[in-house]
Amino acid sequence: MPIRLSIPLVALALVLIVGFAAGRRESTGDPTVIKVVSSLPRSGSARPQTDQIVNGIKLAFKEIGYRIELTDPVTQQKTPYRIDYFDLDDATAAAGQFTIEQEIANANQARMDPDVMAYIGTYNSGAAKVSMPILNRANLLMVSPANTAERLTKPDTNNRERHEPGCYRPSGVVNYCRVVPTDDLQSELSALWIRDLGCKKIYILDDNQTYGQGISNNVESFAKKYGFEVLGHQSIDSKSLEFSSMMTTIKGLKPDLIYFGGTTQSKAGQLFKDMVKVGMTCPMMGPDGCFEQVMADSASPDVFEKAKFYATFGGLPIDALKTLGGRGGEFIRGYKEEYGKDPLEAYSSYGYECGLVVIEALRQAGKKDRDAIRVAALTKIKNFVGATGTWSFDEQGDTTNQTMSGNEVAVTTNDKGERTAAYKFVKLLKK
Amino acid sequence: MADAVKKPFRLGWEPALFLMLIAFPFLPIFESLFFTTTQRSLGDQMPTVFIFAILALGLNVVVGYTGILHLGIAAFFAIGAYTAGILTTAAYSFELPFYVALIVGPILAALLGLLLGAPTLRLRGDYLALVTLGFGEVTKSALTNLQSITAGTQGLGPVPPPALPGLDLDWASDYRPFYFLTLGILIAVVLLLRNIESSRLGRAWVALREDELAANCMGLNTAKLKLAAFALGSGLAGLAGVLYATRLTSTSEPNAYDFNRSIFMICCLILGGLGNRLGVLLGVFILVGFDNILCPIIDAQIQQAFPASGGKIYLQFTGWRLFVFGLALILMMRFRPEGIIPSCRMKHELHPNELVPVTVPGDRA
Amino acid sequence: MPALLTVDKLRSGYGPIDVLHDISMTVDAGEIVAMIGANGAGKTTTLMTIAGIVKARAGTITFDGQNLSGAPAHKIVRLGMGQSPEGRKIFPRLTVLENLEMGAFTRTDKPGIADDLEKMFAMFPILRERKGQAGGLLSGGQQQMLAIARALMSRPKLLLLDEPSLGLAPQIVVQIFDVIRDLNKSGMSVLLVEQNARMALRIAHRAYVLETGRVTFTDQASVVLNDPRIRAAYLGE
Amino acid sequence: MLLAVEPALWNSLTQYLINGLTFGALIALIALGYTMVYGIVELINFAHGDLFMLGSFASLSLLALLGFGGLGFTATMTDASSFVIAGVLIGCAILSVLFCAGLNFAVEYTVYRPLRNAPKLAPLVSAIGVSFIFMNAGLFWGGPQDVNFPDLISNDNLLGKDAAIRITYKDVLIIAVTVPLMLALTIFVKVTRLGKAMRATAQNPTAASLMGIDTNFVISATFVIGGALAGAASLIYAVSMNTISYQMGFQNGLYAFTAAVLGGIGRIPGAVLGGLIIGLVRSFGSAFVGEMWVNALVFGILIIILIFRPTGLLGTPVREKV
Repeated sequence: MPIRLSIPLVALALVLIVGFAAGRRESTGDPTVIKVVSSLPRSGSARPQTDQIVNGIKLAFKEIGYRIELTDPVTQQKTPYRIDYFDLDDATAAAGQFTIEQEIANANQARMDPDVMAYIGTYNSGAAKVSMPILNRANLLMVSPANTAERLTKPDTNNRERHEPGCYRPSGVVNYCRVVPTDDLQSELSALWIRDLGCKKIYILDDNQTYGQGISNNVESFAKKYGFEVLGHQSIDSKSLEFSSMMTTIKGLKPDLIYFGGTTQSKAGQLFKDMVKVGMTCPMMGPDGCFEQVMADSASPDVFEKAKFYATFGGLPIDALKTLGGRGGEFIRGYKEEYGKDPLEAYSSYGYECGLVVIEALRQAGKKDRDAIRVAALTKIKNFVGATGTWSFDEQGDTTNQTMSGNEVAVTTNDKGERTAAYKFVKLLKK
Repeated sequence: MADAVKKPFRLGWEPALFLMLIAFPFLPIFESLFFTTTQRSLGDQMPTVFIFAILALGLNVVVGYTGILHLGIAAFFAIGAYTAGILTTAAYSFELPFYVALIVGPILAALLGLLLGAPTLRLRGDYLALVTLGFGEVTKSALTNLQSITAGTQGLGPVPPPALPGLDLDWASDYRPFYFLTLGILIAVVLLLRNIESSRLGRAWVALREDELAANCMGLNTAKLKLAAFALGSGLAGLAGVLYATRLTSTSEPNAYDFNRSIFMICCLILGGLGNRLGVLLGVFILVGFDNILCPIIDAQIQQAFPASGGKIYLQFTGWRLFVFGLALILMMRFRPEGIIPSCRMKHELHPNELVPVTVPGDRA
Repeated sequence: MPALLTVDKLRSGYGPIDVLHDISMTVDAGEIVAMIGANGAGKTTTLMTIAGIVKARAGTITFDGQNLSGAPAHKIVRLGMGQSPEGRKIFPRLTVLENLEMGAFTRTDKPGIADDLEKMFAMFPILRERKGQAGGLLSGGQQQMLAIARALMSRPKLLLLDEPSLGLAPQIVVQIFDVIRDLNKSGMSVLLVEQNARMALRIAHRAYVLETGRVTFTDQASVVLNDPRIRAAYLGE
Repeated sequence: MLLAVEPALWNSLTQYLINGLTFGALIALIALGYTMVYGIVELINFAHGDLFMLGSFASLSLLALLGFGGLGFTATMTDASSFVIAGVLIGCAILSVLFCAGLNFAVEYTVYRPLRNAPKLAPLVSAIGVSFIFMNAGLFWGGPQDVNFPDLISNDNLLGKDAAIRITYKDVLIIAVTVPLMLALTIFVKVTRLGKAMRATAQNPTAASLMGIDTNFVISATFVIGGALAGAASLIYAVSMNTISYQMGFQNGLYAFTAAVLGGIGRIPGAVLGGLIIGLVRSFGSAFVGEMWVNALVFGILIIILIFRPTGLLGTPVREKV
């Protein structure tokens, strides 16, 4: 009888033989390429904003032709590199927004690829919390165009999560910086604006998420400081379909303004519509997460005529950028040339700014070395002339830029009688 | 089968697969080949596969062994993850080692399974499916809203890596410690299930699956049997949860434990082969691979080939994910409902044309 | 004159297994034909295949001059074949009246239906008493009557009856067989499947004996009734 | 005793009731599709909610075509007369009803029919697959974010501008469409020939075909009617809520499915009752427990009700198939 070997046994033997025969091979990377990755929610509802960010990043690299020559500060040796930019997605279509799992996968991918020298991201502060420690251990520079949660860089003295922000920096060094101002500034300026609008009683809602909750808690505490009353504060379920009963309750309290700490993705539009639907005419205010065209598109123009929607934004909108000096005007011209239209979302300037920061850090470091680049970004970017003005990174990686704008959704009628809603710059917010 | 006597040189697929998996980290050629072609680390993905395999095996105990359609397995997965979060993170004063969570997590999840199962397992199939679905939603809601306990959508973190006395392993950047930890636990789970399957309890489950009434008449306590399966499945899901949170170094957010996760796991079972351990592993490998490896690779390729394609969701491969999943499910059900690697039993059940049916088709008296 | 129903070399079954092997039989107009056999001999399968519920694998079925091969069940009913199936299969949540109306589903002549309803109530007075009740709440005997009445509502040329006496009290069985005989006298052909061979053979004209999916014996009912082998095997003597 | 409640609270309670009933009526309309299909083929049609979602996108696309804003358009006509709007609404209704009915028929024909005699798990899993495909189609159609549906109907209070209780044309529309539809459906199933054939097929398909009923046709018809109801619901939902998104099918479908089971799946009055209960729980729960707990509340109540009434509120205990 012939011996019949079992297939599994053959498979096992094959795997082992191939494995041992081939021996060990480590991937070392490509010495002529510097890779830059970004990790942003590319599928799901934040897509329009991240498109703008990615366009901004690409524009920054495009301007230098995706090539850079680095001069080693010690040896003065010049090495040309090609810049490869990878646009990673930290969201899944199924979830509709970033998932922690996906963000971790992206961070690990960047960490393990020896050619990756900078990581642009994240969009959501919640995502940054998981990728920061991973990239920190890898000594990889991380530049965020959109994270505003303060705890990523600033300790909270009266919170049980006392390990923040240390837990995001397990190796002890700072590798994370961001080009947007943090929520504490934004919420204080929001509170000031609310006071200036003459509102005595406000109602606060939040979307039950890291960013929204943080900022609305801050607004609540600043409310006391600036002497107006908070009638109530509750969280919503951002997957909910309608809020008319909740708005009926709030209507009964007769607030002068409703503050919503959240984003367009966490139902700012629906809340505003339901507010008007139950017959309220008081204004609503939201943070920069609501400052996007999608918000103005989320309701019919009539709704914005019945009540006002305000949004604060860390930095100036596109049309005000030109007035700031810096490279704002240059950026707008370049963007229009490249993409054939004006940058719609203000985030595009932050994307561009991140690209500039990475380029500057590479130049300052002068070599393809993660640690040198990280150090360069955090110590050499001072009085930097960028698209959003002239600013510096402090030692925690926060921008010193403190310009913020107050905006409202305004309805305009064109000559055909069609009405459109869009954000309009109202005033500059300052402490 | 006829040749019941085992020939000494024969090796089953299951041990062969696990031997290959054990050998994998010692043969870096595969890892580096994979990395150079895909920019993704296979070894880094494997612990995820192992963890989901444990979860899928837990779900398989309920769906595959007893025939209850369980649509809320993610809730028990979450219980495990959050138990790990509460017991080990610095946010609480416990700060216990990983191994305590590894024991407490499954026990808590199993208890919760009992708590949910005891009053509801007498419900008819579809109603029971909805109860499990509802429980999943309630759990997710509770995790989101009980912020003082779960930190809401931020999730609890960072979960410290498992510490082994006397061994200083690099859990963060080397995939191998986690690889062996999760693979070891997976093998233990597979051995446990293997033993249970051939035990009295396992045979009773089969009887229950095939015909509840008959099982009842044979003197089997069907309520207790179902409850046991429910508890075991929930416990395994809890075990997977503990590992998941430890692997991610965070409990992740409550949305990671939503209905989609439960359905994803069901898809793994269906694709691989319901009731078959090897099939379940294959199903998990294919779907996790699709999501975590294939989608990003193809997207990167598309992006490089067509830089102008940004903005159009249908030009992204990830945009088609649901479509691919959906089509795969439909085609599987139509042409191979027993899965890629079917268990003999399911094959018989799902191909009624090849076997004598119990009743006339369509009869529902 | 050709037979009303001709079954020729019929093969049928479930899954990989054939239950019927080359069954051939006929039912002439005005005849009661009984089919007897042990449990599992294929009696119900034969009826289900004739009615189109189970697909035939080979052979032909001709009914009233039409070839039924591959025709769906609901079309066969329209040709004039009514069936009171095994286990009665009453619609449990429809009322008795609605059950009967469902029997007349293929018909559109309202006065004729009303007329037939009256006939059914005259034939089974208990059904008139219970006409507003849900079918599922009737007793077994009442359900059997309802099933036969329901099958008759389509005014079939051929009535297929599957185990009309199963599980019923002897008195009711007698009553039901009387009805069958009366129906036949008024011109209806009947194909009767029965465990209670003695009763069936008494009212039938001809009979077929089925064993493991094959017709093993066929003759006039009186001959079958007196055949010693049949008496031994099916009549308990 | 109720009179002792102060008027402001009384007004809010009435308002919650109105909100709850209108939302509940919408859910009930979707739930009818679930319950009819379940009643006849014992299939939980997971794709039903997503069919509803696609229906609303069909309406939106028609509106965009007619220049009423919609996908990619934010401009709205300022002075369309009410006749024009009524015409547009009727056009949308016809389109969405035909679209959903046709789509549901196509899915039944291609996906579920070949699995008619397969074990129950097969069509159920296929339904999940169809749901995924629909969701993906919705994602391509409407994009990932919430989409505004033009405000075609006035939002003014019918009881006067400053009245304490608000009833709008939208609320009236919901009730004016859903209640007659539900009544018509109940009567249809009770009286008509097809309705009776549906009930017979639901109770015993074999017996039904022995009565001369073409069960395949009846099942297709049920899917068509269920789809048409989803189409009607989708337009009314979109017109009154003004927000649609590719994910809304999932959430609404989940509610509707819950409503159907809560009332006793397979029972038309049960679906209506279940829908209203969910609407009211959402409305009062939002006011008295907190908006963020609403989902937990709905499903918590579902579990509790099923523990005490294992076949739903109006479901009759049916013997398990033996």
